[in-house]
Amino acid sequence: MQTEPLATGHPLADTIARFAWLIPVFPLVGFVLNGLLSLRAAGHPGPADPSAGGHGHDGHHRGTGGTGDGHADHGHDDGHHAARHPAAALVSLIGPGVLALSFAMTLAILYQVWVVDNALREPYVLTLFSWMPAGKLSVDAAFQIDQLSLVMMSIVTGIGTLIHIFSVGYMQDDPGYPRYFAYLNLFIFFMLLLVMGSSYPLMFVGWEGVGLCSYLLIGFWFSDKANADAGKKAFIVNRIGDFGFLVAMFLMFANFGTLTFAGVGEAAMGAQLGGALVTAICLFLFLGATGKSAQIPLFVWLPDAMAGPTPVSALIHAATMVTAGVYLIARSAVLFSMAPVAQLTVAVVGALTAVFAATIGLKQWDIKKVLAYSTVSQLGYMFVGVGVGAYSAGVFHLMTHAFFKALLFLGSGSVIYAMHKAYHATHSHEDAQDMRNMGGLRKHMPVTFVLMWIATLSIAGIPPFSGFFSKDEILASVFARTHGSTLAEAHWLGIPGSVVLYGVYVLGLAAALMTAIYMTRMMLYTFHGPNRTGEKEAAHLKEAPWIMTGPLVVLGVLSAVGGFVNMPALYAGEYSEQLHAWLEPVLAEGTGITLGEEGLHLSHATEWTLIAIAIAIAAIGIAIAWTRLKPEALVAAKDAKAEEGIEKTLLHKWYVDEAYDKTVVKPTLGISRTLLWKGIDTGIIDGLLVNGSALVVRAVGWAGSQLQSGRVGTYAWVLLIGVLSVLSAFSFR
Amino acid sequence: MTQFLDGIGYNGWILPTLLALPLLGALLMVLQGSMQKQDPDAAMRSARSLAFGIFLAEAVLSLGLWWSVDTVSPDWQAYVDAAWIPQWGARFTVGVDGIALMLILLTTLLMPLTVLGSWTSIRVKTHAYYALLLILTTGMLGVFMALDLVFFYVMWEVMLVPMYLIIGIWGGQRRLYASLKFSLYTMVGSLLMLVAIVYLGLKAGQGGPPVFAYDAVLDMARTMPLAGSFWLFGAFAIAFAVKVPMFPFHTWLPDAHVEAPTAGSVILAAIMLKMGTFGFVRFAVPLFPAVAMHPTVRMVMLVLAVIGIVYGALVALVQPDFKKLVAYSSVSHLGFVMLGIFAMTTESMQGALMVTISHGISTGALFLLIGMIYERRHTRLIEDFGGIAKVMPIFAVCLTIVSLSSIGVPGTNGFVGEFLVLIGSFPTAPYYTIIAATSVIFAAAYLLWAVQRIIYNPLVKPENEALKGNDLNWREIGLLTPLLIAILWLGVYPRPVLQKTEAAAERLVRGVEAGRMGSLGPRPRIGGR
Amino acid sequence: MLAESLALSALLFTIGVVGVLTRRNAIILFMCVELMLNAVNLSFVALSKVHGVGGQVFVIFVMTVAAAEAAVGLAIIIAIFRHRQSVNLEDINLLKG
Amino acid sequence: MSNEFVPLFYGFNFYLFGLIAIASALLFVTRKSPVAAAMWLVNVMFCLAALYVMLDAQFIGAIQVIVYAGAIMVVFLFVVMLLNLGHAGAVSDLRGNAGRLAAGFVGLAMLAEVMVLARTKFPDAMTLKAVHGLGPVDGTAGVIGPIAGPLFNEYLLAFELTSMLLLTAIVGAVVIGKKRNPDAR
Repeated sequence: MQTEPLATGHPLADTIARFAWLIPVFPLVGFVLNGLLSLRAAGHPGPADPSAGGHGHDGHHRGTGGTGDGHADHGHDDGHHAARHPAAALVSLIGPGVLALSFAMTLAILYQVWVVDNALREPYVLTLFSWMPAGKLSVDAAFQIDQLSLVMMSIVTGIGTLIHIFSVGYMQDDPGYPRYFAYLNLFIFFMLLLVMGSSYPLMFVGWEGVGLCSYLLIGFWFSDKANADAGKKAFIVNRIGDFGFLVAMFLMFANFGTLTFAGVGEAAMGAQLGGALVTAICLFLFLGATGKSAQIPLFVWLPDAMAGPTPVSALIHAATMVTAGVYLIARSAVLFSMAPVAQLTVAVVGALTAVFAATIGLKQWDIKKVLAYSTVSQLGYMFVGVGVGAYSAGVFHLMTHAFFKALLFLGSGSVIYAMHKAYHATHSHEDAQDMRNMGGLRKHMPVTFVLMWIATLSIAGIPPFSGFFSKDEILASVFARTHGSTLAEAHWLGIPGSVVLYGVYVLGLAAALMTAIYMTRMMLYTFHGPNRTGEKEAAHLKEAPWIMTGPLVVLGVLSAVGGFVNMPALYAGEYSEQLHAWLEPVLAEGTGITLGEEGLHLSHATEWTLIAIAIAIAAIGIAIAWTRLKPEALVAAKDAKAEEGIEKTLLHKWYVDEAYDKTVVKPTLGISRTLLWKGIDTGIIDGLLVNGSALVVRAVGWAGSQLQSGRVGTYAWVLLIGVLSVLSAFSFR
Repeated sequence: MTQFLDGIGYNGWILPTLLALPLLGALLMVLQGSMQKQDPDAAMRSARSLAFGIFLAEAVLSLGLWWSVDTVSPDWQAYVDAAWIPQWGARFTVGVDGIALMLILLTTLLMPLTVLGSWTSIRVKTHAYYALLLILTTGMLGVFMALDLVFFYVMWEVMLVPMYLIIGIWGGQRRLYASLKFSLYTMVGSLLMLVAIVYLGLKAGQGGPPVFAYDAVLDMARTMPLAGSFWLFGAFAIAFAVKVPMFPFHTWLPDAHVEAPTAGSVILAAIMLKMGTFGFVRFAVPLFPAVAMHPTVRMVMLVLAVIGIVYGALVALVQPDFKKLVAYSSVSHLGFVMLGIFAMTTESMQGALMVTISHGISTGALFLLIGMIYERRHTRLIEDFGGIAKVMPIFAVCLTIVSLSSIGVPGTNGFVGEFLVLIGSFPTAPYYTIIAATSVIFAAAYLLWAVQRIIYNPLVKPENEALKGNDLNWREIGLLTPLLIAILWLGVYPRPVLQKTEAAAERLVRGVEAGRMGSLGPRPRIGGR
Repeated sequence: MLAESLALSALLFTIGVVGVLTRRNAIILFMCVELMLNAVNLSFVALSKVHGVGGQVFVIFVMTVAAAEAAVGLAIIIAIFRHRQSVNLEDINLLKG
Repeated sequence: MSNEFVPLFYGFNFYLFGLIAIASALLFVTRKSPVAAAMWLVNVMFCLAALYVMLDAQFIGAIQVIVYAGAIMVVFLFVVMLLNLGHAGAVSDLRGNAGRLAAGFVGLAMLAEVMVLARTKFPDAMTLKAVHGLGPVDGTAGVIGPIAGPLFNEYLLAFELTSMLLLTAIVGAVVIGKKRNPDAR
């Protein structure tokens, strides 16, 4: 049933890849160690008799009781600078250390694959044990090593390592320090499971696992209700997507009889192109992807997720977890290519999300919220890429986005860190994340300033930064598929596919324009213009320590040059499309179905035109923001006036949260409480049926007791009537 | 191990011993209780140690079943058959297969933990309490191993009385109401079942003395005309549906759970509800496959199962009392079991069994945790808590893990069962499965919301701040550890359990399939050794 | 004369019944019961002419029981009257639990 | 019986006493005064005694007069006088018209019932078997002997039990009827 190649026959079988299972195990070990450290310090077991009361034990607990003395305000609580965790040094070693080990291991395998490149046409499946054998179903705990999973593993472990190192600086003073690293390590474990799993169920384990860690990390400072709420919201919204993932798996198993990537891919090749089955499977998978990757309609959790510590936002909510949906679709490339309608859906939803989120990003004041909406928007881009069957383009953008968005988040983390330190030094309680309180940070944080600009230019799509190449490739792919592909011939809601693709292309350009605008706006308000932090506070603003800026520099380099791995053939000659070629064994089959036998080729003139348009749009966006926005006119948050009209609507994110609350959350709770619980349960079943029958019994009993008057006369009557009845029963038989 | 067990004739005496040991223990308990009456504290200490010792012995003894039982063999294992009431044709017949094996082990392994859970919370009439627990254990084990319908019925009723007393004497405020509701509901169902059993026994006797042996009744029942077996199936089904509980018969459960003492809730959720699903698997469905798989009957059962799943989850969402919330979540989980049974594929059947076991573990653990916090705070209302994670971090970790298991997050036991049920049910009941799958959303919603309001959020209430330094003690940690290990072990490596139950599930499915077509087909098991 | 005796017996019995149902005085009620017993005695005696002397033996038993009943019953009535100053059955509901 | 020759005088007397008995019974249940009612009941009993004699049960007729009319009814009258209930109370103890109507209806129904039952064939299990060794009374074998025989042979146990019953009744009547001394407690 499983089409996995025999481990012994595979070229990777005798190499270090055999020990690939160690890659996720390292972070798992880290999680266990850090978790134990966190608990050991957190609490001694209580008294032998809990009801005896817990007084008199407080003495043992001074300074160690809190696991996460969160602060209403992002991170560092006033009273807790002295409360640096006792095991902090050990944790600082374990946390990033295990990640570095995994990264090294990944690089070793990567090198190995590079060496045997041509031989690795088949993925290497490393089976550990049988996980869920039941009847015809057989799910193995097995890892799949191929070019795609290696790219993802490198991103996860590589960027993960950088962010872990950054966290050492950022979170050092938090009393929940070991707990933080425990969660972070656990997240990496699950993320690796997600990208390394060889079957959908195993991927689902990672899928849910990262959601869980995201839940825990968003709610890291759980003492603030808003944070705990945000974590819960993320998990539940993700669960809606998971429902789609589950149903897709049911459909696959019921129809293909297997759930491994290889098996499903093979079965999908035999399915009918555009058939109802594959379309349904793909749409349900995409529902799963919208949840995890924050697309319309399930994007609402991601902005709230910024309640977590900033490195978490960088790692989970920008670089890795949220791209899982893109990875899922790339993994199911054949499946999606067999269902053009589903592909168009993915592309349209992606494009709409890209524009929609960008509009909201235009008016946010919280620096992390800007980045959050920017992430949603960029994820939309990736979906456009994988949606039109340009899977390698989607993965390419995933990669570059991981670089520059991680950089942006960590940079903003540096800024927030500095702001916080400044406010803390002056005992002020202003919002350290509000851009209206920043301004002119260029002078105080020059390194961060430069690096952030690199990332901004990259995301805006200015050559030669990485974002330009990936974004351009996606837009070019969309344009190329407007004619001659399976997509162009399909119909989406009755609209011809080519028309839809033109629409997607235009939406993509619009999103690019707005991206350039809001990113420039963010840079202007944060780093340029006068400082609005406050006079006393400004003196305390300074660059973060090197343990934090170091990873930023690495990411800056990657953001700047990362795009060169996949330059178009148009001008790069023999260095062109290297990532594309690398991924070709995994993705070519899917892309091939969409493009047909010969593939599609744009003329050079068209390609140059498209490139010119893209650059022009980005440049216009930056120019608009640069000329129209006046950072000098801004006032600090506490003096700012409330927005009105469309600005207010944008600030409130088109009131989507409110709408969901009114149409979904409140009615569900209301129906559950009034109709189901009080109505059916207490009212009908217990009230009418249970107590009703009790009432009938009681009524009969009451009637019987009335006969029991104690008066002989009555008894005589009853007796006689009884005798009469019995006699008549005999006589009228 | 197998050889050693064979050497001591383990299979020959283990089942009667497992039944007798708790009864002897109860006797011992009563004797001990009658000897020392003065000091309730001393009585509590002696009673709980004795009970723990007996339950531990029982657990250790039963462990041998894991090796001694050949789950692939078509024979009943550890089969013992002896005369009991010859005048009625009732015999003492016990034996197990893979399914019963798992439930018996679940029972014996969970009981010592319930004693630990009652360690300090039961302070009055301790000897009587533990004696009742012991008698209850005999009843539960008897139900799982009975292969004679009268013996089964007797054991079924034996369970009822101790539980009634446990709720009624050591329960909460409205304990009398709850215990009465519990017993009335169960009795109504079991009386119908008694009628059906008597009818079947007489019919199987073919005019001679009645025969209640499972195998004989099975052969006879499968040849009955559809119209007649419909009523018999109905009688069995109502008795079991009340116990499960399925949707319209579930309202006794929240009351019983809320009012019962911790150990009572644990046993109720972890084991007694499983009597219902076990009854379906052992009696109602295999005896009358043609009725159970009749399109209309099957549709009704599936609809009720799915209603239970979604309805239980939605109602759980709005419960102010954490114990009640867990009770409604049980309704939802047990709906999965019913879905798996009536979808009738090997995968779904194994999934149903997996849910059965993992619900026992995780809901049992949840009730234990509620008991622990209740002992400290004397409230179960969710709104009374908040920020507990700050003062009781170990408790918070345990609650989080157990809740995740109950939600069905992959890597925990809850996922394996739910996933197998759903993926197994999809081919035969696709639409029901899709509706049932929505509960992954609701389950996350109600439990995470509750968990958030209990252990997260700001720590503002002074009563909760006073919990500082009163985190779980070693006894409580020791009691939760086996459960937490089981949660993770069954989530990561459920294969041993699945393997043990596979043969039984497959025979059941094939037998029902054949029985539906009118032929006799393979029976779940044939005869003893 | 069997048929006539039995008819008379039935008639007297019915009159006794009607008396029991219509009167409230406990003593008169007792007398009505005595009348009913007498009616039954009559049928016993009449039937003994056909079926043997057992009927007459039974009449002796009935009379004995009637005597005992009268003794105890009247004693009870006296006791109740002392307590309630009435022999009206409407006032007496001691049988109520 | 009906196929036997019935002498005219015998038949006349039988009907006469029967009618007197019915009339006395009706008067008995309708009298307000307990004393009057008791007197009419005594009359019924006398008539019945006569009928017993005519039915060849002379001994029963004799003890009917002695025990019923002579002893039991005297006890009744004694109680009536003891409680000073001799004259009708201000309020009749008779029930209202509805009660009387219903009682009449029940009575009629009973009579009808008896008539129907007389023509009903009962299942064998419900009919009494003839007692062995007790032949019909032939009126020539003496007055007491035919009764005494079975009474002290077949029914000896019942007879003795009856004596026990009487003894118990005597003791019970004394205990119940005794006036309690309020200071005794």
